[in-house]
Amino acid sequence: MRDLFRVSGQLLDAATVTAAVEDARCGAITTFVGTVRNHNAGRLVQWLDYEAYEPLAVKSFERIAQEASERWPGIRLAIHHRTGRVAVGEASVVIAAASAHRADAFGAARYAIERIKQIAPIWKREHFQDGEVSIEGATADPDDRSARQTAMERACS
Amino acid sequence: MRDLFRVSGQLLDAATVTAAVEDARCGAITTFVGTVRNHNAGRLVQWLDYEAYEPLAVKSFERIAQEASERWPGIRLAIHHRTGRVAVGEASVVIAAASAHRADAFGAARYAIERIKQIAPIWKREHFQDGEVSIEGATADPDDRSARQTAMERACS
Amino acid sequence: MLVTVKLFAGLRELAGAGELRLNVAEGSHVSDVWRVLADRHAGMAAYAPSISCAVNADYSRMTAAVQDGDEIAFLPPVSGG
Amino acid sequence: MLVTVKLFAGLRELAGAGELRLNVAEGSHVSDVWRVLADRHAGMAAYAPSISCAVNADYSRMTAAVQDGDEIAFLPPVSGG
Repeated sequence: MRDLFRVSGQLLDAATVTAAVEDARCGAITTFVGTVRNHNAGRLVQWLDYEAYEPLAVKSFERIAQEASERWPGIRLAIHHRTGRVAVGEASVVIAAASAHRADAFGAARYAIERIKQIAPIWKREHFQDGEVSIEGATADPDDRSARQTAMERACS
Repeated sequence: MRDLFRVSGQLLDAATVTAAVEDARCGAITTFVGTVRNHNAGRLVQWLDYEAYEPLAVKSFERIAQEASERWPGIRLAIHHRTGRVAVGEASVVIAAASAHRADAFGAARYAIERIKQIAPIWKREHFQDGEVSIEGATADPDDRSARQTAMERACS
Repeated sequence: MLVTVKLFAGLRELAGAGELRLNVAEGSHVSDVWRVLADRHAGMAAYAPSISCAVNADYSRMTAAVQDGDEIAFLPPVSGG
Repeated sequence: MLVTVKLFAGLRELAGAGELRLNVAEGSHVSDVWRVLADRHAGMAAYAPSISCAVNADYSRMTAAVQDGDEIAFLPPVSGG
């Protein structure tokens, strides 16, 4: 079963996500893996906890793929995000974008991670040796044109 | 053995290339896989043959990584390129770039594929049902500032 | 009418629960549901400028009308990826 | 003095071999080695504007001096990736 969009507590596997978008017509696949770093803002991280509104998170990924295909026709995009406790070095998110053209594969993968951070209903909590902190980033408004424009500018060189 | 730079006739494995750059300080890994498409310029491709000047090709990858680290300090880059016959759907090149910052990982991976196409002493030959053709692209001059500038512009959004 | 409210992250912590059942007046909008919550839980009102919402697991607006049985989710600023 | 010449892709096909031994005059430069080849193999001269070169598996220049025993590679336009 090749899920394009998945939110689950299972370990992520980049090869699985990449396989979901592979196509003999596509000569370029860009994969992005976000992993948990051992430090953040000068503090040692022990692990992260990710919480998601799962059904809406999956829909947000579908929406992001739809937005990407408007800009990069024919793009094939897959997004898997992990929930629950994620250890240092493990992946929290994997994105794969396949296209006939490498510029499109790079652009769509970058666009996807920017949009995930803007609109996906997912929240992380950082656990340090001496405490923990919930991270609050962007207001999750999928219709915010300015946010979408920012994501597009970062994606397109 | 985690080779950062490799040119060989062996099947490429994206996970191997990615593992070579993984680091607990890096939260972002961008991987690019170039695969053989089933068509090109309207003709059905049967396979590609890649020929390389292997020792110089490996040095060209080291050079590209050095260039990337001047622009994106701390970037970790790995490049594996295949030689010999590569079937449709198989990978001819895999690039992995790891960084603390996703913008750098995307930039360096994109820069690397542009530079490989510009300077790596590697040549492909396309085999169609009805013939074959050698592909000649860029003059391989690593000191061509204008080419390097073009690669950088494509990499940086 | 009865709605289910889903709360996440900081909102969940303030409410002490990720899911609540609320009785709201006929003709309520999402903003009315929010007001009930904000009145009940100290600190929640501070989120007003930065929350977004969903109805039945679709992005929605605070101005949307609420039906009996709806699942209303309030989303504090997100931090996935 | 004796040098090894490595040829690739279109150049290899024109020469009918990927590796040649050539005797060149003392004090030769890479460009002199190239001229010997281009004189010997029809069609090779057309590559002159677009080739680059390497000496002992390092990028080099046509103006570089050649030593006895050097490996000189001529690189037609590349198409990796």
